[in-house]
Amino acid sequence: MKKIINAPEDFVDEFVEGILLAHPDLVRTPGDDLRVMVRADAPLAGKVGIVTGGGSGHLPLFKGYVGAGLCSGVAIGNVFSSPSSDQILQATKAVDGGAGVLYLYGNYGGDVFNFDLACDLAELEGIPTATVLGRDDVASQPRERKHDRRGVAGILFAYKAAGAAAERGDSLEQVVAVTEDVVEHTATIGIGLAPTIMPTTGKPSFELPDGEMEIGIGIHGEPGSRRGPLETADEIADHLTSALVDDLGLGEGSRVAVLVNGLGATPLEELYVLYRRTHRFLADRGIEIVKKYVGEYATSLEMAGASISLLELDDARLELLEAPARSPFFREG
Amino acid sequence: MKKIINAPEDFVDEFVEGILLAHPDLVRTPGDDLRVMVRADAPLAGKVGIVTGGGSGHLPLFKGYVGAGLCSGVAIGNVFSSPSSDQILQATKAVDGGAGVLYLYGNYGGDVFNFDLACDLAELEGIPTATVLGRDDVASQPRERKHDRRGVAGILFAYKAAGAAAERGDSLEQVVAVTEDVVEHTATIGIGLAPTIMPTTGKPSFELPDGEMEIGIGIHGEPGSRRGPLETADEIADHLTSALVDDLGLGEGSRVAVLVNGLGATPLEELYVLYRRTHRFLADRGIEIVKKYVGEYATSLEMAGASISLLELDDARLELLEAPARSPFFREG
Amino acid sequence: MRGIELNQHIRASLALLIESADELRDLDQALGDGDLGITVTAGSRAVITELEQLGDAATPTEIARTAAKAFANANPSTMAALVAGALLSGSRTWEGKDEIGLPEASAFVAAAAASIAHRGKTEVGDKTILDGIVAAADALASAGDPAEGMTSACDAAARAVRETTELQSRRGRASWLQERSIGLPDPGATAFWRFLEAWAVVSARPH
Amino acid sequence: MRGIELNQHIRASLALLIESADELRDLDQALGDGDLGITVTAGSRAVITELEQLGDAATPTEIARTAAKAFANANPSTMAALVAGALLSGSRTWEGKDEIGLPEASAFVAAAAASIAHRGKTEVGDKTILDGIVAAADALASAGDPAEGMTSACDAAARAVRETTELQSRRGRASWLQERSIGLPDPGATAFWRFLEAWAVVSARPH
Ligand SMILES: Nc1ncnc2c1ncn2[C@@H]1O[C@H](COP(=O)(O)OP(=O)(O)O)[C@@H](O)[C@H]1O
Ligand SMILES: Nc1ncnc2c1ncn2[C@@H]1O[C@H](COP(=O)(O)OP(=O)(O)O)[C@@H](O)[C@H]1O
Ligand SMILES: [Mg+2]
Ligand SMILES: [Mg+2]
Ligand SMILES: [Mg+2]
Ligand SMILES: [Mg+2]
Repeated sequence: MKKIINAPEDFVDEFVEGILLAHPDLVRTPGDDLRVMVRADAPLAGKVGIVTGGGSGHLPLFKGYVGAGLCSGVAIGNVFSSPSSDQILQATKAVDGGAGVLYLYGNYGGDVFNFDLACDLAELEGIPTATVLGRDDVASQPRERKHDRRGVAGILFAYKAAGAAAERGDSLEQVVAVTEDVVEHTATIGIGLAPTIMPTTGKPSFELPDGEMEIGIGIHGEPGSRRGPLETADEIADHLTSALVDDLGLGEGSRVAVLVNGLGATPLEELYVLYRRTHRFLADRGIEIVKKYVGEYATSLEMAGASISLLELDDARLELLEAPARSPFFREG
Repeated sequence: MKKIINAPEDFVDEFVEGILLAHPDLVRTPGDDLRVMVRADAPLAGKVGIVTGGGSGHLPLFKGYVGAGLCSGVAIGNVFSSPSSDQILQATKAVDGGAGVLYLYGNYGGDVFNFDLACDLAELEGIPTATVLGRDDVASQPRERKHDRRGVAGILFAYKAAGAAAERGDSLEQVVAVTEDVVEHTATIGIGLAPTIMPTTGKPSFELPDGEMEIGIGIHGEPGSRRGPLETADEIADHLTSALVDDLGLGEGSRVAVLVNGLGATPLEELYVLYRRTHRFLADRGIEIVKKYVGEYATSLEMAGASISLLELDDARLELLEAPARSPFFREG
Repeated sequence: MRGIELNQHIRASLALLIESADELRDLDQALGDGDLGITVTAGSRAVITELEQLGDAATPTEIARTAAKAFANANPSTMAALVAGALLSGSRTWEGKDEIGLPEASAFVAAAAASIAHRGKTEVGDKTILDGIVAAADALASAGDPAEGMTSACDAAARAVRETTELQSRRGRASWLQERSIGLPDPGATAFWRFLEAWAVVSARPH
Repeated sequence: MRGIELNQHIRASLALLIESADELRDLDQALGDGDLGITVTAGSRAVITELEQLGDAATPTEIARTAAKAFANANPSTMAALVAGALLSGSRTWEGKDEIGLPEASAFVAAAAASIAHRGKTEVGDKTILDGIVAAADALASAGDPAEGMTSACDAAARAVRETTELQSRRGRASWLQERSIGLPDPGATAFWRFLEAWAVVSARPH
C-alpha cells in the first residue's frame, strides 16, 4: 500500500484539518468535532440550510461542495462509511437559519439509516427537515426501480440546484421540489479499470482481471452490471452515453448538462478523450450540450475509471446551474 | 496497460480536440494543427503575447494555463516530448499583438532546442521574442547550478505573474523582468510513489521497488536525488518543506504562496494531509502563508506522488498572483 | 442474570466476537465494501469501554442503551445504525426489570428483529442480518429453559446463515451484485451468529 | 556518390537503423525518458518518405536539408532538434557539390559535430551523442580512402560509445541521474553508432 498518509486511523481527521487550514475563508468547524464542517458564514438567517454527508474518500464529494450557492454543511464519515447521526445533527444545528434543513446525500443504506435517525433527533430540537436522495446510477437498478438506485457523481447537479434555490430564498418545500426535479432528470453510469486500496485494511476495493473493465461500477468499487474486456475510449463513450440517453428518454432537441468525471487515478487527458466522443455522440442525435463539466467531481481515492452523467435541462434547471456558487472545490459565475 | 484511450498515436490529438469542444468560449486552434492552441480572443493588440509548450501528459500543465491573465498560446508535443519549432512558431504568430512574445516553459533540453529554433524563425518574421525558463526543481541541481534546474509545478506562479503583467500592459522587457523575479523566488520538490505507463510504449515511466519512494522525482518520472523507504505524510512534508525553506532562505517574517500538487493518481485527500503538515511546519517557523493551492496543477498522467512548491512573496509578486485570471483549468478572482 | 453480570457477559462476548473480524471483513469484501470487520471491531471496543464506565448498579435497560449509543457512533454504517436501533427497541422491553431470564431475552430479540425489519424495510429471505435474528427469536420463544434457549438459538442462527448462502441479496450494498450475490452467506447474519456463539462460549465458562 | 545514390543510401541505412529502436528505447528508458526509440523510428520513417518524394536531380545539400526538416518535425525531442541542426550545418559544407567523397563526408561530420557542441552547450566527455560524432569526425579526417574511412569511423564510434559507459552524464535528462548515470552507454551516441553501422552494411551490399 503506497499512500501519503500517517496512521490510517488518522487519515480522515488529518485531511479535514488540511482543508480547514487551507480554506478558513470558506469553511469552518462549528464545534470540536472535525467531522462536521459548515460554510464559513453559516447559518444564513431565513434561508433553508442544506446538509450533506457520507463516507470519505470521494473528494471533492461531499465536503467539497460546502459553500455559497451549494450545501451549507456536511457530516464526514470514515473512508466509505457513514457519518454518525450525532454528527449529522451537529451540522444541522449549525446551519439552521430558521427555514428548515434539507438532507441531500447519496442513496446508501448506512447513510440513510444514520440520516433518518438524525431527522428524528432534529425534529426533537424543533428543526424541520426534509430528505432528497441522490440516486442517479442507472447501472445499479433498472428504471422501474429508480428510487433504489445508488447516488454517484450526478449529485453535483442536485447540490447546485438545491444550493441556488436556497440562496435565492426558496422555502424548504420549494427547495425539495426543485432538487427532486433535478434528481429525476439526472442519470450517471461509470466504468472501473483498477481498484483503490483501502487505507485501513490495505485491501483493494474490488478485484478485476487484467484487461477487463467493470461497467456500471459504483464509487466504492461496488460491482456493476457487467464485466467485459477493456474497450476503446470511443466504444466506452458510446455505450455509456447511449445508456443515459435511453434512460432519460432524450432525443432531437433535448438540452443537457454533461459531466465527465474521473474516479481518481484516471488522467484528465483520458477524460477529455471521453468527452470528445460523448460530445459527438450527443451532437449527432441533435441533443444540445449547454453546460459541460470535465474533471474529478466524485472520486474513489485512487481508483481508475470514469463516469458520465447527464442532466436533462429546461430553463428552470439551467438557471439554477448557472447561479453563482463558490466552495473550495467548485466555482460558478 | 489499462487506459481509456483509442489508438495510442491518436491520444494527444483526441484529448486536445476534447478540450476544444468543451471550452470553445475560452480556447481555439488558430490553424488546422490541433497541436497549437491559443486563447479565444488572441491576439490582444498592443499586449505582450506569452507562448508556452512542452510534452503532453501533464494536464493541466501546459495547455491548461492558456487564458485571460495567463498564457496566450501553447504548442503541444506528444506525451513527454517537445512540440516542434514549427508549431511554436504558429502559436507565436497567432498571439503576437505587436508588443513581442515571451516564451515561458520548463527547462528541458528538447523543449529548449525547439523553442530556440522557433526564436530564430520568429525573428525572421519580425516578431521579437524573449525566453524565461521554469527551473524550480531543487532536487535536480544544487543551488549553485540553479540555472540548470528542470521546471516542474512551480511554473504555475510564473504563468500567473507573466500573464498578469502582460494583461496590465507591461512591455516585453517588463514582463521578462517580473517573470524572472518570480522564477528566482520559486522552489519545488516532489516525491514519486508509482510510475505512469507510457501510452505509446506500454512501459512504466520508472521502476521503484515496493515500499520505496523516490525523492526529488521529475514530472516525467526522472530519477530524483535519492530513493528511500516510504515515509509518513508528516515526515515527507517536513523533509520537502525544509528543503524548500533552505533553498529560498526563508525565515521568520517571510511570506509565501504554497502549492501542494498531485502528480496524477494521488488522491486529493492525501494532498490535504500533506498541506496540513506543510502549513504547520511553515507557521512554526514564523513564515506566513498568504496564498494556497492544493490539487492537481502539473501531473504525469497516472503517476502517484506529489510535490510542494513555495514562492516567496513580496507586494509586487502577491499583486500579480491576485490579479484575475481565467482558463479552462484555472481561475483567480 | 442481573445488570452487573449482563454487563460482564456482554463485554466478554464482544471480546470474543472481535476474533471474527477478518472473516466478516472478507465476507463483506466479497458482497459489499469490506468494512464490517471494522464496524464489529470498533463497535465492540467502544461498547466494552463504555460498559466498563457504567456503575455496578446500572440496570439492564441502561446497559442496552449505553451499548446502542456506543455501537452507533464507533463506526457508523448500516450494521451500526440498524443494530443500535435494534438495541434501543430491545431495551424498551426491559424497562423496569432488574433480572434478565429466558422470557426477557426472548422479548428483547423479538423487538430487535422488528426494529430491523421496520428500519431496514426488509423481510426474512432478503438475505440480511434479519434472517439470523428472526430465526434466533423464534428459537428463544419456543425454548423451555435458558440452556435450551441458548443452544437452539445458536443452531437456528447457524442454519439461517447457511441458508442465506443460496439466496440473492435484496437489501444494502450486496443487492447491487444481483445474481452474483448468490454463493456466500450474508455478512450481517454471520456477525449476529458469531455473537451468539461467543455468548454461548462465555456462558459455558466457570463463573 | 551522387545525389541519387546518396538518397538511396540514406534510406537503406535508416531502414536498418529502425531495427535498433528497442535497444535505444531501453537505453533511454534507463537514462532518460525512453522516447529515443520513437524519435529514431518516426524520424527515420519521415526522412525515408520525404526522400522518396525528391526527384533524382536533387543535390546532396537539398537531400540533407530535406532530411533535417523531416527528422526535426517527426518526433520533436532533444535528438531530433540537435540532429536536425547538425544536418543543416553539414548541408552548408556541401553547397555547390554534386559528388560526395571522403573529404566531403569528413567536412560534413565535422560541421555536424560543431553544431551539436554549440547548440547543446556540450563538449566531448559529457556523455552525449557528441562523443560518438567527434570520434567519427576525427577518424574520417585522418583516413586515406573511403573504405578505410568507413571502417575507422565505425570503430572509433564503437569505442567512443563503450567509453561513455563509465562516464557520468553531464547534459540532458540523463544528467539528472548524477552518479546513477554511470554504467550504461549513452543512448544518443549509441544511436549515432548504429547509424554508422547501418551505413557500412549498406555500403557492403552489391550495388
Ligand atoms: N436494508 C437492510 N435491512 C437489514 N439489514 C441490512 C440492510 N442492508 C444491509 N443489511 C445488513 O447489513 C450488512 C452489511 O453491513 P455493513 O457492512 O455495515 O453495511 P455497509 O458497509 O453497506 O454500510 C449486510 O450483510 C446485511 O446483513
Ligand atoms: N545538451 C546536449 N548536447 C548534446 N547532446 C545531448 C544533449 N542533451 C542530450 N543529448 C543527447 O540526446 C540523447 C537523448 O535524446 P532524446 O531521447 O531525444 O532526449 P529527450 O528525450 O530528453 O528529449 C542523449 O542520449 C544524448 O546523447
Ligand atoms: Mg460501509
Ligand atoms: Mg523526450
Ligand atoms: Mg460493509
Ligand atoms: Mg529521450
